[in-house]
Amino acid sequence: MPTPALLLLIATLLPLASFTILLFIGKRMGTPLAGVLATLAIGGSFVCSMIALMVWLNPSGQYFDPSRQTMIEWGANKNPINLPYQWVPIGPGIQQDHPNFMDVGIYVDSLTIVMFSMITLVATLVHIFSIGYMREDPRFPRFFTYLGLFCFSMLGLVIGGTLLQLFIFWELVGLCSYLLIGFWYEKKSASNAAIKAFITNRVGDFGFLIGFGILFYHLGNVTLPKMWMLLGDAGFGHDITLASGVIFPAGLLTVMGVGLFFGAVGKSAQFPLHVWLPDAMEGPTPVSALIHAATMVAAGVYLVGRIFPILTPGAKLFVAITGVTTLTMAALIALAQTDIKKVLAYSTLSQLGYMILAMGLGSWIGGLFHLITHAFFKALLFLGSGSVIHAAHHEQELPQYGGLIRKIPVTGITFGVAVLAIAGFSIAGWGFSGFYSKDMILAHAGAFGYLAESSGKSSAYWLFFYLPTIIAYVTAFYMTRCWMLTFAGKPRNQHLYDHAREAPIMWAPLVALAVLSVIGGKYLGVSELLQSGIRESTQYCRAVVPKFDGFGTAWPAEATTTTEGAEPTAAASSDIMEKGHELMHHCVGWAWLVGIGLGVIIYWNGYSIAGPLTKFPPVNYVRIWLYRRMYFDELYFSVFVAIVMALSWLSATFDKYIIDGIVNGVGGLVKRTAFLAGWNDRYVVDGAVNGVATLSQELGAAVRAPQTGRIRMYVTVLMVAIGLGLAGAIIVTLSR
Amino acid sequence: MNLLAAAIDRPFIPGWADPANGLRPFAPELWLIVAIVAVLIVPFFTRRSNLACAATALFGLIAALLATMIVGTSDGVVGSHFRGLLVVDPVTVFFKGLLFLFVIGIILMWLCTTSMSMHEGDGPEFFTLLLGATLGMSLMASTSNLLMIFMSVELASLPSYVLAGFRKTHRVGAEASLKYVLFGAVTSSVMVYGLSMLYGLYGTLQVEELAHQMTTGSATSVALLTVAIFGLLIGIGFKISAVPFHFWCPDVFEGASIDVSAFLSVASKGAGLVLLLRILMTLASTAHWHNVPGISLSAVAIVVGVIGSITCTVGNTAAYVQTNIKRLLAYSSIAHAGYMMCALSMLLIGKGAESDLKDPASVATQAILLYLAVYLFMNLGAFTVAGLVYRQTGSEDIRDYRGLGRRSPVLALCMFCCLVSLIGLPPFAGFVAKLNLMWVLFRSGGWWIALIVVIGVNTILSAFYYFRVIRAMYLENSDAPAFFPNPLGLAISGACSVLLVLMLLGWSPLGRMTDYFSHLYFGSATVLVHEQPDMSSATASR
Amino acid sequence: MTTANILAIADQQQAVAAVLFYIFAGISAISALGVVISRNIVRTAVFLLFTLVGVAGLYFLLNAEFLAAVQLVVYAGGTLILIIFGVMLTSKSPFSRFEPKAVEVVIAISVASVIFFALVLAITRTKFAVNPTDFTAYPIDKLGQTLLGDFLVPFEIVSVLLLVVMIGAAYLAKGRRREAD
Amino acid sequence: MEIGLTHFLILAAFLFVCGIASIMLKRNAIGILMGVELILNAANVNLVAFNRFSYGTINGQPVLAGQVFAIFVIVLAAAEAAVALAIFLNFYNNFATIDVERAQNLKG
Repeated sequence: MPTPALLLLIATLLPLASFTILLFIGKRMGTPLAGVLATLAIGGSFVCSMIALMVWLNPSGQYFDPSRQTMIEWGANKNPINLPYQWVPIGPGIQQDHPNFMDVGIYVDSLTIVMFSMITLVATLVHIFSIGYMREDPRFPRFFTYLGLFCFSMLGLVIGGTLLQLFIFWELVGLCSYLLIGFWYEKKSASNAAIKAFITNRVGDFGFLIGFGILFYHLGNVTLPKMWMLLGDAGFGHDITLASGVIFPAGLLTVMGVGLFFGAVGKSAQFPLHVWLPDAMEGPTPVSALIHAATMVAAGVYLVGRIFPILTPGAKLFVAITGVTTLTMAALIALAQTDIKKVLAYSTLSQLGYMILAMGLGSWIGGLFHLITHAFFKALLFLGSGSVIHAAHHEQELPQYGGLIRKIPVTGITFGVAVLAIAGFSIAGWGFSGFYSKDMILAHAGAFGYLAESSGKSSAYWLFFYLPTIIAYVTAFYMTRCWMLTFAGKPRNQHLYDHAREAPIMWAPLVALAVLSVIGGKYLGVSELLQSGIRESTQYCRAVVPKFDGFGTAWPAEATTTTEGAEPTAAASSDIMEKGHELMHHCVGWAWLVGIGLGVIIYWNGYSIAGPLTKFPPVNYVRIWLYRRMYFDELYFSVFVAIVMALSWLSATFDKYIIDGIVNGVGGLVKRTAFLAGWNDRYVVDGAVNGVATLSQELGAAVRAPQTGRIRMYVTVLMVAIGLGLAGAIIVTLSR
Repeated sequence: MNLLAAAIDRPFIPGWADPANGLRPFAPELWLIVAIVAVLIVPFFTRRSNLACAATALFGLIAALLATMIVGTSDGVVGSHFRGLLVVDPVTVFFKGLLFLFVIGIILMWLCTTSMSMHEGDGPEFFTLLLGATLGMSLMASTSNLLMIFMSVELASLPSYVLAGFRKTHRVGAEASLKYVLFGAVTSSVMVYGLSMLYGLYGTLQVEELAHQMTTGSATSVALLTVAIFGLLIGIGFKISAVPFHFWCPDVFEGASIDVSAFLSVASKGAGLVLLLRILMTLASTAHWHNVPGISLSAVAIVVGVIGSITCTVGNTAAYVQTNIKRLLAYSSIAHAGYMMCALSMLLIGKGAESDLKDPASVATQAILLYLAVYLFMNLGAFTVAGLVYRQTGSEDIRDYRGLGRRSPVLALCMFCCLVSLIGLPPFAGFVAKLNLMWVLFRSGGWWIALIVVIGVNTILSAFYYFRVIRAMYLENSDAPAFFPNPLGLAISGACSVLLVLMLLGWSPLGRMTDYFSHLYFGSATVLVHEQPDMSSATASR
Repeated sequence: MTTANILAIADQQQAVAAVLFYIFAGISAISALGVVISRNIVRTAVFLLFTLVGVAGLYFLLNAEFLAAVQLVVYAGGTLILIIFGVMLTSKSPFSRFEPKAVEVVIAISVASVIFFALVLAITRTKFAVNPTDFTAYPIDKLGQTLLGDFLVPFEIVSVLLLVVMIGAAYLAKGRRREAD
Repeated sequence: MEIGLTHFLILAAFLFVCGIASIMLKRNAIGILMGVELILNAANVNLVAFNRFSYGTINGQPVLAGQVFAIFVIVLAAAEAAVALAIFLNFYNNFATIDVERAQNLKG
């Protein structure tokens, strides 16, 4: 096994080892030790990943190319490591020479390496932070047990070489997320949030399974590069004829792509399955930083990155629409939230929307680049908010804060750095990390607009550029609002202010992440590595399919066949990219300044300006609408209630008329409906979780209606079934 | 070694070497009968009769298991014996092996749960009944003669009725056995009526002959044939507890002691499924079905598939509000039987018709065998934990599982593994089994896709109620004291959990084994129409 | 004898057979109806006895003398006695009469009549194989040979079944054990 | 009119239906058992009648499969009745009644 793959495998297994150890003797190890062990394990993973990165960049161990007198180019002429293993024979017989196997495997390219480095780095920092943050929690060892399992699953997801593995680890990270959201299960809201996350993700997974099923049906469980090779032409939107002669219709390809993408919609909390992520903030804050900001929710983007070559134009359009909807909606909702973690949660949604949008528009590098930079500054924001919450004795409401910069300066400053990073701070072409990645996405969006225009598409395609542009301003504004309300102004809760103080062990991760947030865009070479990732994968595929250009198909321009051996790019021709970049520069060049300036002015002194402003009725209505998260939860709940009502009406009818005979009349039915109506009133705002639970419960009541415990009822139902069956069958067969 | 093997596969009479006509193929059954008699005699020589009987029964079952392995793998025993009344084929051998293994597990489970509360002196009766029912089930799996079907179903049922009410002073036990016997008597009598019609239509009791007559003989009434098949389905549906013949199942499982519930949950249903499998297979494998006027196999397939999907839906939804763990597991077992029935419906697809698979029946058989094997372990594990908790707390209420993760972590972990496996989530073999099943349905295409959707939705539904138990164990607190469970019970449930993980990792050997058996059964290799696409020849149409 | 004579005798025999059939069928059908209708469990048992006897008569008509004897000895003589014994053991006066509800009666009658008409329809529309055999031409030992030849396996298994069932029934019926034991 | 197979089958169908009706109507467990016996008798009449009228001989040799089946059904009916009555007795010991309507502790 090649060295990088081996190192990454070790990095994956280390957290599993810590999980296993902690599972059995974690409680005996006690409060600091369990955390230290877990941190050492994930730290080991980080070291392994870094060594793997070094080896990957330069197998020879030399960083200087003496022949050309230059530093060796990033990722030049690498071959991805693709190691498939036959795991399960499916279907065909043992006597066959070559049975159809369900493959598992390891696939390592630059993207894998980048993801590993990012995940292990953020996870290590979060582990260190958690040792301080969770110190007083009685279930301290269990927390680290779960974290270990999570890290293992997340790394396993990234290293997996087939979609099947992706799905397996996908479910595992979902399970960890469920366990960690519900970590403080004594809180009803926490355990409800956990269930909500679980259910919502199942919906997404169902879509994923459908897509997976279609893929599976046509190709079997193939490794990632094989999948790209076989379906690499999906971007053209034609039917694809497989080697076996089976035609894979374009429409089905689109359905498959959308289905697979639905998994990402669930995990990355995209519209319309976004409702779980804000509630997931009920979990401990380090968990929010690690899972619900930096890694797991970004797994959706990673997935789209992996299936990118097999997305048809239709599927890409769907992806882009989802992304743009989410980023707009979430940013608006974030404007009105008062809980510091909710603000960050919606900001996460919005940034994920950007990544998904980038994927949909064909900017593979942009989306994944933003994933990495976002992981740094959003983890920083969450850890910062954790520090604030820790200092404020678990008070999370912005109106209770104010002026905290004087008490917790390190947190305040690092948080400020993160705000600048997410706002896209830049001067003279140099900026914090968020600037580079977001600009790349927006520039591509601009180029996309021009391309759409030139290929005669509707002008609505320009929305993919203008909405994110506007939201760039909004982002800077709401993040500034969050910072100002927390750290600036006069203390609004004197008691809280007096007792606030920082824990030193939490500084190190904050500072480290702050540094990464500053330099992550330009100096770590992330985008170069990603660029080389495309090149590697493309070259690997071209060894078999000479015309492969799965990562580079520009759309919505009409499909053009690429020439053999052309340099693969993620974008269209360079002049259109230039035009897009120029347009972006005009539109959002100073967005960070406008947003931050406006935020600073309005929230200069707490709510003194913003308060009266929102009293103005139209603004207030909008504020309430946004504050209540556009009523999505209520909408979903009403739909559930409608279904439940219909079902219970059916079951009541069944119960009353068929089972008990007509004897009891409609009284019971009326009573039941009335009861349900009352129930509806009482619980209608209690979240969609209850809805699902009740749905199953009512369904259960319906099917259990005959299970009255009366043997004669059983026999009667049986006999009626026999009678109907017999009579029906006989009549049908006789009438032929 | 050879001597031992000879002793086991030719019990008590030397010289039964003739594999074609001798009793040798039925050495496992003979060992069971020996054990039944021995269990009745042993108490006269010992004072601790319960334990002695358990040991005797264990010995008999182990001998039967070994005999199954030896006889089943030797040449020349496959085929029908005793004028077609009993058959030995790979599916039978596989199922018998599973069954005996499972009953051994049940007896071990009995030792650490119910045996403590059983009166000294009741052991002989208990084990006579248990072994008798086991004998019935193993015969159910190895016959395709109408009379023998009836006999073996009765032999499996009658002792089970008594077992359900074995705790005589328990009111729920008495009620459970009353419901069981009434329901069973009604369904079996209707079945006999149906069988008599089958005999009347074709004049034979052999299912193969019958299938042959159906397709080649003179056209008789399809209406009466429907009646007859209906009757047969009712009798077997009762054993499988398919909707609407499932009513007894939750009540009996709740009322019976936990080892009996566990026994019925796998053994009885498995035997019914294998019986149904053989009948459907025999019907389907007879050629020229399109010659039969007015009735098509696909209609029967649709009926089986629809019953299967209704069964799993009913099982899963009804389980949702249960508070009694045994009742919950009862509904869950209904659901799992439903999943397997869904795959059974595939047996009836004609070769190559509307399907990508050249031999869907063999693939479906493989999926069912694998599911059964995995299901056995997850159910045994879950029931054992439930039994241990019952012994400790005297309660079967899910509320008494609160805080189990703290009170008895290893036990809770075993339960967790089994439940997650029952849902069908990845780290456990339940995932393998379900995925395999769904995959088979998927490959067969056509309206079987709808069954996949049903199974998928059901998997989501089932997650809710299994998670209720998990949630109670890990996310809720209680003041109940911590306890250390019986080590034997812990060993059983732990072994089941570990096996579930190993089966996932060893998916390949497991798949190969079941594949091997199903192929032996069908006597030929099957080839998938879709070959693994070749890397070098991928082309795209423009 | 002339052929006309033989025919006449055959006719006569057929007429006798028809009369006997209607008598036995009437007995069993009417008493089966009685089983359904009767409210008193003891009376129900008596009706069942008549049904069983009627069916035994039908077996005679069908040349199944051995079966008829078995029916009378095992069924009417054994099983029914067992049932009546059960009735005696369990019927202490107030519980021996249970009235069904009107709704239940309606459902039962409708289900029963639907099934009956469906069955009759199916039976009358079916052409069964015709190969009447006069079993009086064969001695009864044929039956014994079949039982111990073709059907040896079920014959043996039934012995195990009866053993197991006997043990089980005896266990349950041997009286309630005191909780204190 | 000559008495043929159909007559016996219709009588059996009638017995079958009576059995079903009494199973549905009786609240006494023993009554339900009697209904079951009726159905078994119906099946037996079918079997014997088929044997007599349709499948009595093959190649001139008598074949008694139907009758033998009927004998086994009778034996099994007796066994079933024994088990069922023991269970009823056990139920009676626990509940002091054999009204099946009283067996309602297990439900849902």
